[in-house]
Amino acid sequence: MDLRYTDAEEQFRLELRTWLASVLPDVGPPPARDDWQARRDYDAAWQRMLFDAGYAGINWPAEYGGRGATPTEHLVFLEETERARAPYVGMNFVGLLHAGPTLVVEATDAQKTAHLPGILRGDQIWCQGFSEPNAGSDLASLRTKAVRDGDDYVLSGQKIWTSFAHVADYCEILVRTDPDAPKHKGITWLILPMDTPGIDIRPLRTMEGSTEFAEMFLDEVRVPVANRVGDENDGWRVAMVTLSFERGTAFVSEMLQTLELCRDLAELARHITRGSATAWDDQGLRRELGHLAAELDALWALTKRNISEATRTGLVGVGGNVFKLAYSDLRHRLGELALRLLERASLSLDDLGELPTGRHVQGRIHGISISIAAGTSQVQKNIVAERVLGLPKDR
Amino acid sequence: MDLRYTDAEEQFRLELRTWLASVLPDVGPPPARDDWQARRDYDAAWQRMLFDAGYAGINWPAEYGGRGATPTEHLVFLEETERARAPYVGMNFVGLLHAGPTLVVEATDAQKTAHLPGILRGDQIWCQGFSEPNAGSDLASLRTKAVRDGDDYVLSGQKIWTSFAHVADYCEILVRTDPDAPKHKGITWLILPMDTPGIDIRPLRTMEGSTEFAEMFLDEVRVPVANRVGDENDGWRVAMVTLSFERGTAFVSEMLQTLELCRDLAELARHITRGSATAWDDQGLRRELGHLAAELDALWALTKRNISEATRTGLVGVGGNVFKLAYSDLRHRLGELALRLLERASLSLDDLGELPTGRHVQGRIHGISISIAAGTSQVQKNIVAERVLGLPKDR
Amino acid sequence: MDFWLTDEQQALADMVAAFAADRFPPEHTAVTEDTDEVVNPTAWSALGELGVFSLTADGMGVREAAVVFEQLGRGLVPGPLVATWLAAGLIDGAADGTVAVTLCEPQPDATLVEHAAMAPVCLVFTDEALWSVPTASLRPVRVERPLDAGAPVWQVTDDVNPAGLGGTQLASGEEALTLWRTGVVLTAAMAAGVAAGAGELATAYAKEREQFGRPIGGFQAVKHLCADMLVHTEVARSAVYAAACALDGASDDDPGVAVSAAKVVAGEAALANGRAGIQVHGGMGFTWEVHAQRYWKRAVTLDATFGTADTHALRVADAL
Amino acid sequence: MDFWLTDEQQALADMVAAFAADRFPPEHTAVTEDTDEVVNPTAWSALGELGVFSLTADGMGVREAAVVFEQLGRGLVPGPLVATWLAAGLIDGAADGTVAVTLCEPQPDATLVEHAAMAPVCLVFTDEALWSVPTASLRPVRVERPLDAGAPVWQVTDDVNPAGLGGTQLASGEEALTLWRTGVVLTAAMAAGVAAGAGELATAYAKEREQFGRPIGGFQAVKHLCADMLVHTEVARSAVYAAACALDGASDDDPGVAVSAAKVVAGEAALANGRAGIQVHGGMGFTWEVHAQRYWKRAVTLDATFGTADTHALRVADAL
Repeated sequence: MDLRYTDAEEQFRLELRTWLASVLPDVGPPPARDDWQARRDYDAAWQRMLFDAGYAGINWPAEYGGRGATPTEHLVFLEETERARAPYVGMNFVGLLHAGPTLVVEATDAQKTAHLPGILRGDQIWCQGFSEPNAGSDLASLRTKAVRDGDDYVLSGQKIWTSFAHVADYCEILVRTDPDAPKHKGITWLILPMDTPGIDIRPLRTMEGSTEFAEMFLDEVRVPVANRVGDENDGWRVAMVTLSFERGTAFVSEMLQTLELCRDLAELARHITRGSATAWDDQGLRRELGHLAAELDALWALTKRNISEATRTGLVGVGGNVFKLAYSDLRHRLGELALRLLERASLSLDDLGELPTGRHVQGRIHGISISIAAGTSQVQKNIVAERVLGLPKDR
Repeated sequence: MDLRYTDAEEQFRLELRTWLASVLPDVGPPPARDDWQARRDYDAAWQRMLFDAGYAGINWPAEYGGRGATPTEHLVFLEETERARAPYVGMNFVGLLHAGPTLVVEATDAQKTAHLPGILRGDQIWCQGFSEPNAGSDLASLRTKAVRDGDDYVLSGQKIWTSFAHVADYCEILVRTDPDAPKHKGITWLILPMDTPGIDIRPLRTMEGSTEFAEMFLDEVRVPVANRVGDENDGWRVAMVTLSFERGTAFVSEMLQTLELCRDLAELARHITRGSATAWDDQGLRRELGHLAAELDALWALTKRNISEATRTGLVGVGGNVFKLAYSDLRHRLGELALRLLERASLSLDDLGELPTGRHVQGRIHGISISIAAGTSQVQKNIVAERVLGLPKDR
Repeated sequence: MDFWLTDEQQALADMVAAFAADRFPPEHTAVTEDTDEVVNPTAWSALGELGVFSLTADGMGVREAAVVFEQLGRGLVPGPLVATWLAAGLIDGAADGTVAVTLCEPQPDATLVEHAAMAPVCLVFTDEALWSVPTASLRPVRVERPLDAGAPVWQVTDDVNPAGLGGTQLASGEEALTLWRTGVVLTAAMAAGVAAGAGELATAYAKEREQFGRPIGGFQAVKHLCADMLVHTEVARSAVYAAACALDGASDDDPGVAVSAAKVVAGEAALANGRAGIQVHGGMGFTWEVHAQRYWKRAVTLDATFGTADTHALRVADAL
Repeated sequence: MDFWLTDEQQALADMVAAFAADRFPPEHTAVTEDTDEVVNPTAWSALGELGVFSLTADGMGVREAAVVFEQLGRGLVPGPLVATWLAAGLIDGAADGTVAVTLCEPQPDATLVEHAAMAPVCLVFTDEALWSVPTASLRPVRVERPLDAGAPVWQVTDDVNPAGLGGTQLASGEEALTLWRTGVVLTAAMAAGVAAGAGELATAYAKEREQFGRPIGGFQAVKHLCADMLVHTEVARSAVYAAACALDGASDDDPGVAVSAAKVVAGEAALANGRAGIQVHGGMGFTWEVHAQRYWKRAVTLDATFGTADTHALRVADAL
């Protein structure tokens, strides 16, 4: 049990830090949030730089062009890029962290050749077509149908929460190929080229007012059978493969940002006026923030425990679901505290002069999304209770 | 919508207050907690005084010897007796508030004559034999069996949470008379004389360390069929009758005590040392107590709304379950705050010199019992969701 | 004692609820909230014609106003409703809905005024008195992205000195204090209504939305969220009505404590239910088009108006 | 980095768990807790023989001690364990279990010393140093009804001035500070263990207890209580291990912040799980004979030792 990094890990950190220091001055600021093409170009350029320096696909196996780094090196990579304020993975997220890893394990050689290098270089942007309006927590109940017609599947249906759909090249999509089979048994995983006719993308506005996400409507969209990954009707298993690729690092960037958000909140409290003093002079508020900061420290430790477990066993056990539940709850409370601290200033999503309200109010809303996205906390608790504790299943 | 009392109500209050002032000086302090016979005598004597003054069975119909008071007068009665620190209902609780009201509605004339006057005068002490170790939240699954043998039922089984069983004269008991019927349909309500052979009473120690409650073991206990109230196998309905007798006043004494507990906590905070000041100088602690006090005020208002509804309609609607859920949660948080305030002094159930730790630590434990007794909060939420909101039943 | 809505009060509640559903249906306000004209003058006039702002002139009290504002909150009706109500009888045109009046509560770090564009007059409470100032005199600057699209805000960066801004003193002393307390309790009433509305929407959705082959309301986790929402609502409502009674003299409670308690409890209820309502809706609750999130946002707005739950909790504590 | 128990650490945990289950089974300690001799000298010696108090002498660090004390908490092992551990090497007989050592933390309103009858020596931390005093010199008076029968307390009403009470200074400066921090983290480790034990007991009960025709663990409300308990436990455990690493120099974290964070998180976890464990047990959870309530009581005791969660939270905040 040792939280110190090994010499090899420190060496990796040093090299990465040196490289980041050398290249980041030439990387400009990110484009405006709603300039999709500029964002794509920006994210792709950064991915290309990572690729050229040998940092692309940090956790991908070396034989597929990745770096084959250990989970701890992945953690170091995320720490250093965050610390240096390097660009985020951005639009490369689905390709690098979800679709790509699935292809690595499940795709044919032809499919791998067609996509893996492009993802690593930043040439191919992917999006995800899993959720549907009526298949959220119960993803396996998805209804987008794919009917075999010669060498094609013909897709019709509706997907939701498809981020970057406007500019993506490919979509990893789950479709129903056998409507009569039990729900988990009739699903197929396909590679959908986004320039196929019949795809209609509509921006999906969230409660933040942003349109990062989209709805995707499919009307008789033809996808070659050759684009199928895994067997027909075996798509549920294929989709789950990625989970084994995620080795405790999924929330590292989130955590680093939240640790900073917490420190910023303390800084903000030191400046906000309360009567004749500052909010920081309010012992109760300080104590509440201290409770949250303590839990954040604990979650950061849990993250490292999860990564250490993954290093030993290849998989994260209990800790993954535990982390998400605890983290959702913590972000909720941190967000509540931020609004209480801001009082009336919390009515603005923009900064108000020198008050960094935007960051904290948007952070509050982000906290809400965390307890919903990728399985509501209610569904997560069921998973922990049933799979980890062995309590009876819902019926 | 008016929270002021009418002239008639104020007149009732004045008369009661005058009477209390005249008699209480002659009422001694309550006996030691574990002197059961002395407690019985004390509670019976007070009940007799109430009876002689016309205040016994305040909410019972006049035709059965009660005062037939309105729910609001009942509230006034509870306010004034609490204010004057009159004795509590104590051992007369089951008879006056549960078994008696059931007899009023369901019993034969002979049964009424045999019991109602005695309950009102304090001559008959009753206990309750409903819960069993394996029938808690799911009371209807009770298993204590009663087999018909001539003019008797022969009872065998085990009851739990039977308070005052040691000194009670009668027990209102639910037994299973038809083991083959659906669980709600095979239960019968009986009057069990506590001097019947075959009853074994064992004290049940609670987490407070007290033995207010008992377990009651029944081994071939013979109860005359004439002691049956209502039809055979109709006992579940009979047991539910009391609910319609309770018209919003069930928690009035509790609430009054909690309001006082909250004020005492503020007083305590003003005296507890924290650094160079008192705990009251800690704005955060004050704010937390203020939140709880605000909710307590709201619950006191809700109590009055429930009583007003009962006055209009004869029944309390949504408000009854709502009250219990909110009150349990509030007592939980108030108790937590008390322990945080007391810090290390919370390790004592006794007062520590001038520190009234006993009251607050015991109050914390009482708070735990409230969220469990008479239906856990989990069961209460199901009731609210299903019966009030119309959500689907558990399955 | 009869702490229950009279038939007249119930009829008033029903009338306002029906009006809100008819004139400010959520689908409609969701659209207007996206424009510069969140509340159009016609709709505002209709509120005036309904008598929302002239209850006092019509012989009604704070209790009736609380009943009305609870329904306005429940219906997510936008606009500077409480300030205009307070201004009725003091500012020409407020009572009949021809002039909208807003409120400025100066704060050290950021002073935000709601609905500045539609309200030519602005109320300012000082320690001693109630003033009105021309809204324009505050030189309000529109905040581009307000949290609550139904309550757009403008920032005021100058010191707010009503006398120096050509303001008029409308009331002072006890009268001003009572008006402020009335503002507190009507804001709390709206919050109680928001709590109710969020709970009703979530409960309806829980009955209809199916996942895992059955309505999500059949799962205890969702069921208990809905039950909690009802609990919060009923507790909040009780506190609001009690405070309204205290302001109407129909109670022996201290009005100062009662209104603060109501603001605490109703504010927390609205925030909790707003949040829980989004959770019950799952991913859909995070979308703009589902109204769940609007209740939470309105809850934040109401909590930040006429004193937050935290500040009122301290007032309650000080009375212990 | 390898933040996972080594095989040796895991073996140590298993050994202590087995020992606790064997020598201090809950059924047994429940009985001894009702007597004046909560921990008999033989059992205490056995702890010493096991090496619980002599880990440092045996070349082990705070990490191993944390692993051991987590299991002692999980097994509800009674006695002044942490103080005796700290005294090992400083007080003769502490390391081998022949002398029990307790702790006195003077507080302005009520100073309570645990297990005063069995511990002839008492540690006192002052701002600058660690002292030992004869327990008798404190003139402790037994509290008739302690909250936690497994941690009986004695009240000390005199001023506690170690030098004036014939005390001996055992350590000062950095050394004393490190000992105090170790006391904090081992108390936190016990709390994490209490959180674990409460969760395990409740989960086992939820699988076995039937109501409404099926195990109560099949109801989401109970299921989610159990899931929450696991979450609290794992988070607490992580914080405790991280703090132990910091004290052992096996981390770059600030040890002061790390131990305070651990005390906050583990203390809250134990209290929450203790409480939830009673709730899962329903009415039976409120009885003396069901062990659920003992976890909660022990959680209260541990929170009140070496600084409450609230006081440590302020320390964490001050480092922000």
